[in-house]
Amino acid sequence: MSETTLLQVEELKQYFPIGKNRVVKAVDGISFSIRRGETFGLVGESGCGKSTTGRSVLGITKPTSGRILYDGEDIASFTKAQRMKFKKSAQMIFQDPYACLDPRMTISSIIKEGMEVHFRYSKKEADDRVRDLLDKVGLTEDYASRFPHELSGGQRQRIGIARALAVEPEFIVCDEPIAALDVSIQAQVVNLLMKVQEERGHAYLFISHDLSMVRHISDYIGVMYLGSLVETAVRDEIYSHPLHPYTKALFSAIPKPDPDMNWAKTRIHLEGEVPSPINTPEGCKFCARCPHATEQCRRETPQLRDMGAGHRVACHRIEEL
Amino acid sequence: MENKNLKDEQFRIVGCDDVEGERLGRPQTTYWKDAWRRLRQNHLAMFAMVLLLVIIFLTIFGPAISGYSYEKMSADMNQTPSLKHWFGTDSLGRDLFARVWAGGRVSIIIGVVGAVITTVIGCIYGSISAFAGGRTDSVMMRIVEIISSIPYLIVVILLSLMLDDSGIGSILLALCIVGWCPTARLVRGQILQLANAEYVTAAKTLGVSNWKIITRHMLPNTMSVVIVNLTFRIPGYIFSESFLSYVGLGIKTPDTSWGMLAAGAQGSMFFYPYQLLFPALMIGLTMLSFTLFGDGLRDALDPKLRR
Amino acid sequence: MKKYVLKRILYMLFVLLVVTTITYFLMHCIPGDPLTALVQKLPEQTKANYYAKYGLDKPVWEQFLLFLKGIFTEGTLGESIRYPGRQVLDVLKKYSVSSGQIGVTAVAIGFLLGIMLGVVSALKRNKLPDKLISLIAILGVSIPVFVVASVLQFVFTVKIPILPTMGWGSPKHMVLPILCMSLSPLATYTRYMRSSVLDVVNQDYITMAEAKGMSFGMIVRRHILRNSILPSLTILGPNVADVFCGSFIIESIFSIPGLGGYYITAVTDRDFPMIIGSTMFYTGIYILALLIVDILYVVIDPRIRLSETK
Amino acid sequence: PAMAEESAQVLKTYRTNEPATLDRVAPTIDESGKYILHDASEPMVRIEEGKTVEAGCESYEYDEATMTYTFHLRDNKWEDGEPVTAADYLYSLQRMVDPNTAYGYVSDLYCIENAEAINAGEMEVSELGATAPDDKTLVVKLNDVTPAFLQVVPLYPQRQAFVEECGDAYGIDADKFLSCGPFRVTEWEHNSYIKMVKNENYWDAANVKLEEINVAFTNDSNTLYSSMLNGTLDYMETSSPEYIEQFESMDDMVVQDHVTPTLGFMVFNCEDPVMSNVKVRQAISLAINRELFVEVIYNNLSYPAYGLLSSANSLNGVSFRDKVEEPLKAFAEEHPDPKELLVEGLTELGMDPDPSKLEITVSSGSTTASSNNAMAVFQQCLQETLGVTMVPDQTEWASFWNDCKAGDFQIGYLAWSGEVDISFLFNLFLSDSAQMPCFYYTPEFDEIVNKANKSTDDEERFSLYGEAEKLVIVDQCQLAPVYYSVNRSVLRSKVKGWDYNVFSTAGRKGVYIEE
Amino acid sequence: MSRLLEVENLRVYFNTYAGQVKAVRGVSFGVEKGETLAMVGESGCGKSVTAKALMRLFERTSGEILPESKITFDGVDVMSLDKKALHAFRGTQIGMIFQDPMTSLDPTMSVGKQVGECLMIHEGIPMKEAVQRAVELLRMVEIPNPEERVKAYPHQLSGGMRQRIVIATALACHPKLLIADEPTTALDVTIQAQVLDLLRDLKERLGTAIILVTHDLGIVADFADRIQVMYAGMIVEEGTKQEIFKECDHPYTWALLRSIPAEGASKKQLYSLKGTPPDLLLDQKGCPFASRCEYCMPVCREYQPDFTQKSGTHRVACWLQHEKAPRVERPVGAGGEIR
Ligand SMILES: Nc1ncnc2c1ncn2[C@@H]1O[C@H](COP(=O)(O)OP(=O)(O)OP(=O)(O)O)[C@@H](O)[C@H]1O
Ligand SMILES: Nc1ncnc2c1ncn2[C@@H]1O[C@H](COP(=O)(O)OP(=O)(O)OP(=O)(O)O)[C@@H](O)[C@H]1O
Ligand SMILES: [Mg+2]
Ligand SMILES: [Mg+2]
Repeated sequence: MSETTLLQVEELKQYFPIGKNRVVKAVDGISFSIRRGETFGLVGESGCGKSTTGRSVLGITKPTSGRILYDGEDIASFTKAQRMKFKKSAQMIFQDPYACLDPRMTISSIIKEGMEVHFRYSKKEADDRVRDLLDKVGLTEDYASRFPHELSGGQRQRIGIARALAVEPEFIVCDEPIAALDVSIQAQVVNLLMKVQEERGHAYLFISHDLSMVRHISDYIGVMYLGSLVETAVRDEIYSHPLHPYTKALFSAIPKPDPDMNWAKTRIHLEGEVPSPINTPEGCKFCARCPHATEQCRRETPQLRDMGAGHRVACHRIEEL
Repeated sequence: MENKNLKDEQFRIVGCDDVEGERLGRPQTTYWKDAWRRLRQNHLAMFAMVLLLVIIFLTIFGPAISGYSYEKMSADMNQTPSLKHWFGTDSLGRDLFARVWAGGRVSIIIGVVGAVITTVIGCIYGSISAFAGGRTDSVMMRIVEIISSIPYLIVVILLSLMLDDSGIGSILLALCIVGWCPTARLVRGQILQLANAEYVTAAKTLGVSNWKIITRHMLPNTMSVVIVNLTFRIPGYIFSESFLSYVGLGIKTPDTSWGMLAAGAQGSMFFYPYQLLFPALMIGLTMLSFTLFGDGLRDALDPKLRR
Repeated sequence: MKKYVLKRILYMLFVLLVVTTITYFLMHCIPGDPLTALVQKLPEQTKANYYAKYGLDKPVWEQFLLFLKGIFTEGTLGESIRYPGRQVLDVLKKYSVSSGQIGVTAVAIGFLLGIMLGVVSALKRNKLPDKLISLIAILGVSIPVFVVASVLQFVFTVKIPILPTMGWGSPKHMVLPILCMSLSPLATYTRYMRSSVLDVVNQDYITMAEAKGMSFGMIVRRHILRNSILPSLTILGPNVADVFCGSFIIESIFSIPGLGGYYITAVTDRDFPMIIGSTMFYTGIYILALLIVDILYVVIDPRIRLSETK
Repeated sequence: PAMAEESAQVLKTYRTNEPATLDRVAPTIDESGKYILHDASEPMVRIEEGKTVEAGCESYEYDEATMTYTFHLRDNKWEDGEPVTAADYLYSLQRMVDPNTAYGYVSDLYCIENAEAINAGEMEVSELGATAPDDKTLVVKLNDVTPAFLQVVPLYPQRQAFVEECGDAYGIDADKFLSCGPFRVTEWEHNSYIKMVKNENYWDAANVKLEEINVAFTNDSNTLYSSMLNGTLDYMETSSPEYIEQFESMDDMVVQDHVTPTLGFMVFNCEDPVMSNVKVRQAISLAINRELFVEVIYNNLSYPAYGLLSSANSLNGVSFRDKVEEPLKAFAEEHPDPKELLVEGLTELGMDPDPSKLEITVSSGSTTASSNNAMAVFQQCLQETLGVTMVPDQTEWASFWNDCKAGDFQIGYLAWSGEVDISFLFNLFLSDSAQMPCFYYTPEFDEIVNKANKSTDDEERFSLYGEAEKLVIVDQCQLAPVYYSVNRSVLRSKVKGWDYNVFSTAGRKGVYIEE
Repeated sequence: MSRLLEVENLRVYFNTYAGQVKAVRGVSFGVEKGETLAMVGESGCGKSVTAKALMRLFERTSGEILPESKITFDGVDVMSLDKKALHAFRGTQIGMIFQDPMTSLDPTMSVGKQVGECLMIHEGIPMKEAVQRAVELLRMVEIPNPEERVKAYPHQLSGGMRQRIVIATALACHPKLLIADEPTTALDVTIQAQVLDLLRDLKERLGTAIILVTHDLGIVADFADRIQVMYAGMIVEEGTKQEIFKECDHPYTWALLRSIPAEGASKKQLYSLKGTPPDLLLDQKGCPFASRCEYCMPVCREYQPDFTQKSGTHRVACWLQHEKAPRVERPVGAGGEIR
């Protein structure tokens, strides 16, 4: 890949054993890459393995198989020093703003934690930096001395963001960073994320359900379904020409802030049972709910195929549709 | 609202240049500072602290206050408490007030220092074990099992051979040698519960060293149990000290301790109950103050109980 | 799970072997042997015969191997030296029953009652019931057990003579010892429970349970207990093991035929086979209790995976 | 009513610890075991009120010329109805000298022909100088004059077949023991109690009134106290004056004192650099204020000891102490200031004669509260009288005794219980005994004691033992006697026929409950 | 017809060391039977607290519902219910979907049991049966493989699944009013649509009223009947869906609507409000929004505005509505036109 590639994921698989002989195939062989300064939006059904992907990419969970190259180096073979460097440059904003903050630390200590590891700030510098960060995420310095349980969900999420930004990373996995925020703060946070990206050339893996926000911020978009990537493309391409049946259904379900629109009528209703990631069958994973499924779909697992201009889709019947 | 009184000039858009708005300057604190502040506000805990300080004060100056030597025998044997002998005298005619406080020196030091040492060791060991997990955990836990299974009596007899003097140091060593094991298991159990917490993952992602994760995140979150454990160790050690004298590691006459005073008064407890009462009372009061203080500390350390 | 338990049992045997080995050599390091403890003057020949009879004339490692051989080939732990003719295994079998009866009942009472009191104490935090319960707990551990035992004995056998003073044989004989022995566990569990319940009641899932319309009693039973019992469970394991071997004082006050006495006197008498036997017994119970507790951990809190405790 | 009367004949007594065994010849036989055996077995003779009384035998004679005892047995039966034969007595004697048995006090039996050689493994057990010519006759041949033979040698029957059947387990349980005494052991709950009931097969069953004896095992003084108050026990021993005061005020209790042959003393390690000097030892011995000690520690329930033997020891009814002055008393008068002696001693040793620079350690194998107090008293005495610093060193018994035997001590404080025969405590200090770890032996002392042991003339024995006593306590000062122990017992007054004599082996045969 | 829920002057204060956090400051509103009321507003403005207050869920916390607050549900005075009645009330009359699915589930209990609990208590059926019913409920909220998943523990489920478990729990006893505190934030749009369909279905079939707390104006636009905009513990504007989206009059509502990313206008800075909401510890003298309001007037800092009734359903608390105030154009993007 080009030298600007920051992160490359190759055939990543993450299985969780549950009980006897059964595994949850949370992530089942996905590949993608993110270039410097670029945002890769990851969308998909809840439970399809987005967070798991994000976690594997940062080495929080050890992948079952597959390789993750960061800056051309396999993160599995990092030396200690490299790993520290990686931890500084790759950060995560956690999905659950409640669980990810230590209930016994004040906000300022939470934010300072990462700084203490990677920088040598004096106390004053650190305090200034905390104030700065709080300001960046739209909170006042008063919050520095509060405890997480005293904050609302959105406020906590912003603390999570501030914590990640504190170590000045160049790559951030944003696991639904805006889900818990109200629109005005969503806008603030997205603006913030975009601003730091512009300033410092951050790369993001942006996981979200808010498709309009994903559209707003991402350069590339990947659509996941049950542990696999079913479609990836440049943002505008995918929004204007979604090819995979699931992607189509997904995009049609985006609610519009328009009280006159009868959204329930326009969206594509998916029939059928949502299959579970436990011991998924062979074949296309979407076939159970796909209106176009054929025998072939049930038998063979479709591979991602380039449909031109970097638009890749995993569907057997893509040409026909 | 008196809309009538509103002047026109008040309806002039000025916008929000001072977006900061009003705010209350909350004091900048850290977890520990805040905890300390809340602890100070807890009257019961402060009372406990004062009580403890009084006890400590008396263990230092008590023997002198009484006007009697704690080791000097006299003809006034088995006296009931009176103006002359505030706590009465023992079967050798020694003044119990002086003896109780002299004994308190040993007991307080052993109880408190012993409890603190074992708790610290136990915390460190237990958290390392739980945090490391896997094989390390397994090996570390087996070691705990082995250490706590070897008969204590044999260990202390051997120890008493190796340590010539039987000063407080040796007693502490004897108490601590296995005393940390239960704490280690307790802490490990607590930390296993926390190991999957998202905030620990977050800290790991930040590259926070394991040591810091343990001390910053895990231990404070196990503190409430650790505090209870600590308060229970104190009377435990006070009694254990008198057991150690069984193998020759205890305090030597004429020095004494609360445990020894209580044990010594056992035989005639129905006749001279006060000989037992005072040392037992002191153990109880020490325990009480530590419990109250521990409760206060526990509340102070739990930001959710912040009021 | 099965695999895990098997693995743990293997570990258990390993620990047992290590403890046995260490104890075996340590006990030969302590000064004195069964004869010194007896204070007798014996002619050389008699002494030699005596040592030979118990294999004490051989080097320690050889004795140890013979001891192991005895276990594996004959399933015996040897014969007590201080009490000739008493097979260590028989003594353990017989007296662990009485020790166990009292001890386990006492711990069970202490545990159950302690948990109840602890919950009440936490829910009525800083109110009168909490204070009363805490006071009981403090008394429970800061009054020496021999005092409690003697006072109870005096009250219930002299002042209100409804119970036997000492001895063994009927359920009545067990009442006082159990009472005395349950006091310290009661206090301990009460305090641990109070503390961990306080940690749990502020959790969101308790609010959620309230929103479901559960009465608080039910919430306690269904949610609070499970989430707060782990620390108490952690100390329950060793506690059970201790009551088999650690109730020396109570046993001697109430003349109960139990193991506690043997456990102590075996060491002071330098009764080597008995020392090693009771140590093995203690270790066995101790590790078994730990294993059960570890399994309970997983049953109670599914977040703790057995693989982590591996 | 007959039933009620019967069940009233129950004696409830106790021992502080349970017998290790009821096998009289086992190495582990202890005082508790002997106590039970007095009731559950039938020795050849018993000692009642200081006199030897025929028990297992109808009569016996001693032939001075051949030094032979001949015992004629009664028609006694084992509890299972089999007769007790002379072979049973012989068997236990043989077992005792058998080196494989490792009987502890086997040296007491060396007066029997070939016993020593057998015990040394040089001869067969069958060659012992004792025979059973028929079922009713036991003949024991001595190799030397032994006046104390009947007091010292335990002659208890043991049925060979039964003992062999039980093997090592003989005497460790109710069903592993065969009674032939006035009572038989029916229940033995270890560490809890032994229950004995009247043995109907006993030859003198008609004169045994008690139906049942319960012996509880406990050593907790509060338990004893409560038990006496509520009738769980009929008898207890104590030294605490509070108990005595209370029981004395009760109508249904009888309080009695009796001196025991137990001596509390300090033994000096004469090989220790400081203690090697006799004057130092004497100074320390004199420095102890025995009156104070007895008052504070035992509430005057013991006597200060200035000699080796207490008034409990007597020869044919004459108390040793009546005949021989306690040697230390005179010595103390000669040396009113023991400090001088100490300084002299220290100077002889070439040490700094300033006593305040001297630190001596007193070790003890007891860690009880009263032992702590004893140490405190010694500390005070030595400090005040001699100006030396005393360090107490208390450990559990086995460690202490091991140290003593290894000579790893300066002064040991312990108590030793004498036997009925007055030679017992002297024999401890014989050079071939090596039992008392003072590491100081003189042929002179051995000579005197051996001579006294063999003498049949009471007057001569008294004076020889007196000489020996002075030697060991004053001249050589191997030990510093501290107190003679006294038992003070409380007995329910309805219990009659109690034999208070410590040396009595009568057992509870004659005890009965008065309605 | 009286309203199903009538809240008057609801005040919830938290006692913290720094003083009282006045999280909800005199909120009055009502919900009709079968109606959906959406509550929107800045995060931290007291939406969740208001929701919890309706069930009096502050008994064991530092929170306190002031006595002057009045909550009437279906003719019942909620504030005066005794313990027993309150327990019977919760779950059956009002059900609640909690905002945070991870901490709202007991980590030590299988989700099936947690869902079934509600049935067990209120319908008195045994646990086994309740779990059977839970399977149905899980199927209803589109959890794949519900027979298996009832045995799962919360930590084994993805965020979205946990959220659906919480929803299933709230629905178990068919409450008359469902408070949904951000029920779909963790869900992807297809599932979100399904969940909303489910709620809609519930509303239609059983006439369940719903209070929907959400940040997603898209959902609000689709789902709600009426909308209530909160800011700093107070309601600033209230009206029907049409009124709020098309004719809103409060600067804060404008700001909300303007913040929505426009289709196709990517990677541009979005409109966002500056500053932060006021500290809830402080007493508010003027309008709570004054410090961030582009149209702030001196009067705004002095006095709290009263509600101006714009129509039967639409009211707004803003000084701009005062006759003396200058007329202000609704800014571009803040309703009126659709992008
Ligand atoms: N520790 C685990 N043990 C077992 N299964 C797990 C574990 N963690 C995740 N899973 C499973 O893996 C799958 C993917 O989970 P993941 O959290 O990555 O989903 P997600 O895409 O982030 O969903 P959401 O958008 O709802 O957060 C889910 O089916 C979940 O149940
Ligand atoms: N237990 C508490 N102690 C102190 N303050 C609290 C407590 N709970 C909530 N608050 C405060 O009350 C205010 C309202 O909180 P609430 O949870 O209702 O916000 P919200 O509107 O639901 O926000 P979000 O949309 O982010 O969930 C917040 O400022 C919060 O800090
Ligand atoms: Mg996720
Ligand atoms: Mg909320």
